[in-house]
Amino acid sequence: MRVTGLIAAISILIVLFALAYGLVVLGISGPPAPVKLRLLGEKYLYYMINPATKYFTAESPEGVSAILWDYRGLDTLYETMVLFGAIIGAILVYREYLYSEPRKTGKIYGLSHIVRTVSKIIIWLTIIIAVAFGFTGQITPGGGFIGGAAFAVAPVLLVLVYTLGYARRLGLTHRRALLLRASFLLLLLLVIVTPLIAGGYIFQNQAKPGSAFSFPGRFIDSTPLGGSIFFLNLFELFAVAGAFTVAFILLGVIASLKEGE
Amino acid sequence: MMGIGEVFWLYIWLIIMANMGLAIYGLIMRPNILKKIACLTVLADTSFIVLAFIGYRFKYPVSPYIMTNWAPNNATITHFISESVDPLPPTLTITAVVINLSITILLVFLAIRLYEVYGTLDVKKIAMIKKELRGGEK
Amino acid sequence: MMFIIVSIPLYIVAFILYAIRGFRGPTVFDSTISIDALCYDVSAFMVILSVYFRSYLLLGAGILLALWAYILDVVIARYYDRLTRIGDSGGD
Amino acid sequence: MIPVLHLVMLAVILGVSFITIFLMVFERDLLKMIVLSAAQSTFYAIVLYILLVPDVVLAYIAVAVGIYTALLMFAVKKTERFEEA
Repeated sequence: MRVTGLIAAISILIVLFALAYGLVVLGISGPPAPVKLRLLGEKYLYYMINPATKYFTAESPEGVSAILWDYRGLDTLYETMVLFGAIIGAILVYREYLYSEPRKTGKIYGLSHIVRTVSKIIIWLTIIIAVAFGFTGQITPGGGFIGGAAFAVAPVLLVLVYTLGYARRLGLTHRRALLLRASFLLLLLLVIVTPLIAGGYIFQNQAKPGSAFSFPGRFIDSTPLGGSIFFLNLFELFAVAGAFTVAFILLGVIASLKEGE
Repeated sequence: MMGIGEVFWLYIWLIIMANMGLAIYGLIMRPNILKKIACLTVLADTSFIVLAFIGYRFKYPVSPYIMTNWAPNNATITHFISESVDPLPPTLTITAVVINLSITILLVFLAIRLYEVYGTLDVKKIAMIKKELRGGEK
Repeated sequence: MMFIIVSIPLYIVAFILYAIRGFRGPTVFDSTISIDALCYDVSAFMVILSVYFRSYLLLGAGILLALWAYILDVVIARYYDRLTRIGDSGGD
Repeated sequence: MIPVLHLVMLAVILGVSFITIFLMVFERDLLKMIVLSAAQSTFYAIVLYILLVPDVVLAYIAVAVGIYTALLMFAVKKTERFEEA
């Protein structure tokens, strides 16, 4: 057994040092300590909010949102599908507990009073910050995926500090979270399909040659809105938040199985 | 002849590859499944660092890829490109972070289910129990 | 600018000291408290680095780390602590 | 001009993160492994911050510091705490 571990360690070391040597000395990923930008990144940065190039602009000052939802939108759509597939798989493992009738007990347990009071503030702050990420994803760092990941901290804290019985009393059930996820996913698909109905291309944001349809690029006071990027960020936020809320409600169910709740 | 920048660059890449190697070692050799899941998250995080390194530029007046001027002309765009880092690697990383989270949730649920079935999370003990079960049937 | 360049090595030395206590801590609680303090120190360091990089867009990460750094403490407390009953007419 | 300060910061913090991962892989107490994993994600958050990818830092802090620790703690509480051998 010890010989096997030694062989494994040595072979991993050889592969990784070869990878480092190729990356740095042979320069596979570009010159060491690069100062110049790659051509592809330069083009993305040049076109993302350029009024001079009307057919290529995305009207979004943030590079990541522009690439994520405009230039490489279909990639992101398929990655979203992977995410929801994984969450559905996690639900399927424990489906019988999730759909079993919850025991109706009058007593609800949680951590001590100090922790509950602090967590109440933090949960609301987390939700507000997550929604703010979704709304301002096109001008500051943030966006749909980041807002969803930040939103997922709120149900984690709810399950950790107040247990699941309190969440059920608040009206937070897995059916409502699933409804939130499914409805916002449908809205996301609607935003994607809308240019196709209006006679343009699928996943179209601003006007392209051959189709004059374009989402609103600017807000009233000329704040950049990013066209469809704003709507896609917002709907993605609530869809991801609903998916993770289902997962952590399920985690609370599992945690309360033998804890004497 | 390597300058000081290249020496530091080589050292940083070696450390990153050593982190990846440790994560792969834990993923293969440690018996507990929760330890394997934690090592998998470390491996994914190290790959995010690699992607961020590929997009970085080693110069001092360097800025993130977000334009603060909302009505740009050609000169401001050129100035912005001269300072900004590459926006493509973080784009590929963003979705990877969230998808990695969902896959970790799936793996943790499967691990808890495995404990309910076998009563242990040690893969060697699980293999022994499976061998005994198969021997008992025959 | 001079102040920032001088203060960055001090912060890094502080990180290493916190990390040593986190690695050596005889019990889990020592490690937890030192890593929690490390998180708050890192959030202050991120604000200083955003001044060094001259970009206000980077500030959000420090604020968020300060917001969520206490989750590790809550996690460890939940592992060890016994649950208490939430009163129906209490402060909640 | 290559900024040596960035490189020194990255080198030191990545070195500390290497030690953290080493101790984490060979730790037998899984609860202590969770604490070390939180420390490792904090160091990685600094590295990503110096590399100027604010989106990734925001997502990574929420996921790694906030959620992974709670998820692994629930798993440890439902299963066994110490790793054999």
